[in-house]
Amino acid sequence: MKLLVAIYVAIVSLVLFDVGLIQADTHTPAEPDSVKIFPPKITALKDTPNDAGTSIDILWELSPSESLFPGAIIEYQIFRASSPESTFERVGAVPAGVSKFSDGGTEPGKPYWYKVVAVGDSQQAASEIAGPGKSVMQWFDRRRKGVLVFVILICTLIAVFIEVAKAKKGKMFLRHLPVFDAIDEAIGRATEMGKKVLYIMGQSDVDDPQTVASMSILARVAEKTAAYGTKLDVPCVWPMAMSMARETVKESFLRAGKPDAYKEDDIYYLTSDQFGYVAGVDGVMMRDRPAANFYLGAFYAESLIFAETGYTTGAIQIAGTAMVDQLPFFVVACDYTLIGEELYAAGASLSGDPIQIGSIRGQDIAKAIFFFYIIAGVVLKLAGINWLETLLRLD
Amino acid sequence: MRLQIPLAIILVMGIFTLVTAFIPAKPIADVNQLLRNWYIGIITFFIFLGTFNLARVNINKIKRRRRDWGYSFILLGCLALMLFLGFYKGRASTEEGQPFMYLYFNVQFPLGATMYSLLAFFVTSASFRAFRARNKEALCLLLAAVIIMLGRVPVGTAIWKGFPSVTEWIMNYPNAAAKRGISLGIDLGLISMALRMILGIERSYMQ
Amino acid sequence: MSVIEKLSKLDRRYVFLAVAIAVSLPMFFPLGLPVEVTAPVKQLYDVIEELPERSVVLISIDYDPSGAPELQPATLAILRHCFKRNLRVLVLGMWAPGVPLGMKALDEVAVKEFNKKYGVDYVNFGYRPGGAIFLVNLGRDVHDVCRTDVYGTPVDELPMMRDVHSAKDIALVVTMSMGVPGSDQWIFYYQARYRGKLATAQTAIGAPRYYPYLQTGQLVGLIGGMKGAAEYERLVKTRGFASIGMDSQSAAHMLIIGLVVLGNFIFWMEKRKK
Amino acid sequence: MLMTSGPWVWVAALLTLAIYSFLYKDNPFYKVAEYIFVGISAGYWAIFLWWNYAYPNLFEPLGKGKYMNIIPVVLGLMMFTQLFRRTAWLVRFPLTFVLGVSLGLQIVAAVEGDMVPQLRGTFSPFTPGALFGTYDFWTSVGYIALLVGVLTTLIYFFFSKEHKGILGVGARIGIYFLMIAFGASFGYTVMARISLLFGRLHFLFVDWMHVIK
Repeated sequence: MKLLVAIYVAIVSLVLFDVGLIQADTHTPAEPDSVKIFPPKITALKDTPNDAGTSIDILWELSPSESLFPGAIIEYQIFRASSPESTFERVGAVPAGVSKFSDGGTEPGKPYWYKVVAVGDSQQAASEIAGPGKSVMQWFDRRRKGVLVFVILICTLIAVFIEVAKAKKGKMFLRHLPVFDAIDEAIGRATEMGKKVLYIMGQSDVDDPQTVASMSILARVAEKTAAYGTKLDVPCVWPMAMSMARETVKESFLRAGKPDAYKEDDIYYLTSDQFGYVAGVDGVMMRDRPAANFYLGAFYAESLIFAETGYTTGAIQIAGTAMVDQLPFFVVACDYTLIGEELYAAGASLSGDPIQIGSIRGQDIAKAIFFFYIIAGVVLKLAGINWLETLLRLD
Repeated sequence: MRLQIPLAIILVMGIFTLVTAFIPAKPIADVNQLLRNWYIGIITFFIFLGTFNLARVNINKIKRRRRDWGYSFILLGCLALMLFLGFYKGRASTEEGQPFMYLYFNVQFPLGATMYSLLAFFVTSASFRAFRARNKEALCLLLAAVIIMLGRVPVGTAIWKGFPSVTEWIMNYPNAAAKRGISLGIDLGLISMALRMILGIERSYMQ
Repeated sequence: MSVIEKLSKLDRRYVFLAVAIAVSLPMFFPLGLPVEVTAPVKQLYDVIEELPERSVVLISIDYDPSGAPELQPATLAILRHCFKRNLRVLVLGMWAPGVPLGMKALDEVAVKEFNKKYGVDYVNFGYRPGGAIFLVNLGRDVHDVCRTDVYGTPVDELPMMRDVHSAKDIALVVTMSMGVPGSDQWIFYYQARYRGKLATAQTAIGAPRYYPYLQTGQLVGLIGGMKGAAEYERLVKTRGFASIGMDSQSAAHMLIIGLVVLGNFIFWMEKRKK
Repeated sequence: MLMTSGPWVWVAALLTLAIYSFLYKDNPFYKVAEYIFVGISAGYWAIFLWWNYAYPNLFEPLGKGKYMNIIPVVLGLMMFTQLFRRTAWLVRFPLTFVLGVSLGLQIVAAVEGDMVPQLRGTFSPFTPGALFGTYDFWTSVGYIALLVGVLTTLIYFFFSKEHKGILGVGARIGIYFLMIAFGASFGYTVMARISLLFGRLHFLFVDWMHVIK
C-alpha cells in the first residue's frame, strides 16, 4: 500500500511539472532569386509538443513553382545551424507538396536557425534564414492523460482487491467453471487406462501471463497425477518456462506426498522453433497416445494440429488460451475450452490463492466500469455531450 | 539476498518504465532507450541458450539411449552443419548464393511450409468430424462459418452476389464486438499479472 | 443405414485425399473466376496511392516460410505499388526466418522490375530481435536500433537513412504479420505511441481479430490472407501467385462446406436412430 | 515459387513428401524430416541473431570501446548459470531486469493501444439522434450490434456473480456473439490452411514435376 502512495505522489508531481511552452517565430518573406524555381517561405518554427524536447517543427509556404511548373520541384531539403552565420547542415528532406518537417535532432533549450531549399532537377532555391527556434523539454505527455487515468484506475482496483482478498484469506466468491470437474475426470481416465497425461504450456515464455496462469493449472494437474501415480509429460518451448514448470511440478509432487516420484526429465525442453515443436509433440501423441491432453497457455497456428491429432488418438482434451485467433479450433475440437480471461480465472480458482482471486475480482469491477462507461458514453453522445469521448482521445 | 535483490530489480524497473512512459523529457527518455537496448541484448542470449539447450538435451538422449536416440545424431549434425556454414566465411556466409542460403531455401523453407500445410488436411478433417450442430450455439458457429467460407472465395460470389457484403458485415460488427469483448478482458488479465509481478506479489516465475 | 454407419467411421485419410484432389484439380483446369475487391484492402491501396512521392514506407517482414504462400504475394504486390508510386521503402523484420524472403522479394521487384538503387530507393535491415521493446526504440531512434543493414553496411553510409530518423519520418508502416511479434506489437507499442499510419497484411487466421482496430482507425488497411493478396494483385493489375491460387481456394471451400453438411447429416441421422 | 534449380529441387521435393507421409501414418521418413527441420532451424536462428544483431549491436561496439555494452552481455551470460544447480539462482538477475522493463511498458501499451481506443470506438459512432440518418441502414444496425455485442461479452466474462437473472440473459446473448465470432474466424481461416497446401502442391507440380507449364 505504501508503494501505491509513492506511485500516486510521483504521478501527481508529474502532472504539476507539466509546463509545456510553445515558442513561435515568424519571419519576413524572401525575394525570389531564381527564374524558374522560387524559394519556399518559412512561416513558423515551433517546438514539437509533448516530446522529449529534441524536436522543432518547421512550417513553410510551398514554393510558387509547385503550381507554376508542376513537377519542377523534386523535394525540399531542410538545413539547420546553431547561429545565422555558421554553416548550415542538412537535417532532412521531404517530398514536393509537403510543407512541414520535424527536426528531431535538437538539444533542448538551444537556439537554432533554419532554411528550407526547394530542389529541382538542375537548380534550387533557398528560403531566407529563419530563427531562432527552440525545443522545450516536457515533463508530462498531455495527450496521454486519459491513458493515465485508466492506468491508475485499473491498477488501484486490482491492488485494493488483492489486499481485500488477502484479508479475507481468499474467501471470495468466484463463479464455478465446469472445466474444474473436467480436469479431474480426464486425469482419472488416464489413470484407469494406464496412459500418460500430456500438458502443453503454449508457445510463450514466462513473461506471458498466460504461461503463468497455465502454471497454476499445471500445479493442480501435477498434484493429481502424483496422487494417482499417472505419468506426466511436459514438453517445453523455452528453457525458462521449462525451469519454472520443473519447480512447479516438483512442489506439487511434494504437496501430494510423493517427492520421490518426481522425475525431472518428464519436463523437458524440445525446441524453440514453432513447427519443430509441433512435430515433436505430434510425435509424442502418435507414439505414446496420452489419454488426456491439456493445452493451456498461449497458442498459435499449432493449436489445430494438436487438437485434431489429439482427437484422433481419442484423448480427452482440455484447452484454454487468450490467443483469440486460436479459440475457434479449440472450441470445435476439444471437450472443454477456457475462453480468454477464463484461463486466468481458472488459474485463480484452482490455486485458491487470495492474490489471484483478488485480481480477478478487481478485473471484474474494472469490466463493470467499462460496461457503464460505454452505456454512459452512448447516452451522452446521443444527448450531444462528448466529454467521455474527449477523455479517451489520444491525439 | 537471493530473493530481495531480484525483487528490488523488478520493482524499480517496472515502476520506472511505467511512470516514465508519461514523461517525454529527454534525460529520462534517454535512460529508457538505454534500458530497452539492454533488454534486447539480454533477450538475444535467451535464444543462444535455447540452441545450447537443444544440443545438450539431444546429447543426453544419445548418452542415455532414450527412444529415438538415433535421430538425435541427425539433429545434431544438421545443427552443427548450419552453424559451420553460417560462420565459415564470416558475415558473407549468409549472403545469397552461399550454401547456408541453399539449405534455407531447399531444406528449411520446404519443411517449414509443408509442416504448416498439413493444417489444410486437419482443418478439413475437423470440419467433417468435429463440426457438429450439437446445440443452438454450435449451430450459430456453423452457420457463420459457412457464410464466411462462401463470402471469401470467387465461387461464392458466383452463387450469390451478396455473399461478400454479408461476410464483411459479419466481420465488421458481430465479429468485431466479440473480439473486442474478449480482448478487453484479456488486457485486464495482462495488466493485473504485470502489476503483481512488478509488486513482487507474483513470484512463481523465479525458480 | 449401413452407408451412414460406414461414412461415420470413414478413415480420415480419405478426407485427406479429397482435399489434395480438390486443391490440385483447378491447377490443371483453371476457372479464372474474378476476385471481388473488399473495403479493407481498397483502403490500404488508397492510402499508398495518396502518399507524396519519395515518402518512406516501412515494410516489416514478420513471417517465416510457413506464412510465405499467403504473405509473400502480398509483400510483392505492395512493393510493386510502392515502387510504381516512386516511394522509398525500408524493409526489416522481427522474424529471423523471414529475412531471406524479404531479400528475395526486393530482388524480384526493386532490382529486376523497377531497377531501383539500393541505399537510395530502398534499404533492408534484416532481422531485428526484441519484439515490442525494439519497436518502442525504433519509433524514437531508427539509427540506434538499426546500426548496420543486412549486408553489414553501417547505417550512416546509406543515403536514404539521412532522411529517416524516427517515426515522424516514416509515412506508413505495413506489417506482414503471422503471429507474435507482429501486428499486435506494431499496434500497441508503435502506433499507440507514435501515431503513425499503420496497415497490416495478415494470414487468414489472424485477420478476423484485427477488424475492431480497423473500425477505430488504428489500422488504415487490412489484407486478409491469400484472398486479400489476390485483391491487391488485382488493384496493382498483376496476376500473381495469389490470383492463381483463388480457384483452388474455391474448390477446397466447396469441398469443406460439403463435408460439414455431410457430417451434420450423418450426425442427425444417427441421433434420429437413437 | 521460391526455387533454385538442379538437385536441390529434389532435396526440397523429397523432404516435402516425407512430411506428407505423416498423413498416412507416422514413419521414419517423417521423423528424419522432423529432426532435420529442428536442427536446421535452430542453427539458422542462432546464425541470424548473431550476424544481424548480436555482433553489430553488442560485441562490435564493445570491441570499439563502448563499454556500457558489457552490462547486457554479462546479464545475458548469466542466463547460462541455470545450467548448473548451484548457480541457478543467478538467473533471477537478468530475468527480473527483462521482466521489469517489459511489464511496465506492457501495462501502458494495453491501456493505450487497446482499452482506450476500443472503448471509445464502441460508442463514438453514436451521434445526437442521427444514427440512422448518418449511416446507411445496415451500418446503423451494425453499430447497434457492435454495442450490444461488446456489452454482453463483457457480462459473459464477469466471474464475481453466478450467471442468473438479468446477468444470465446477458451472458446467453454474449455466448451467441462469441460463437458467431468463432464461426467467422473458422470460416475465414480455412483459406489460410488451403493456401499453404496450394503453395506446396504448386511447388511439386510446377518446379519439381513440371506437369504444369
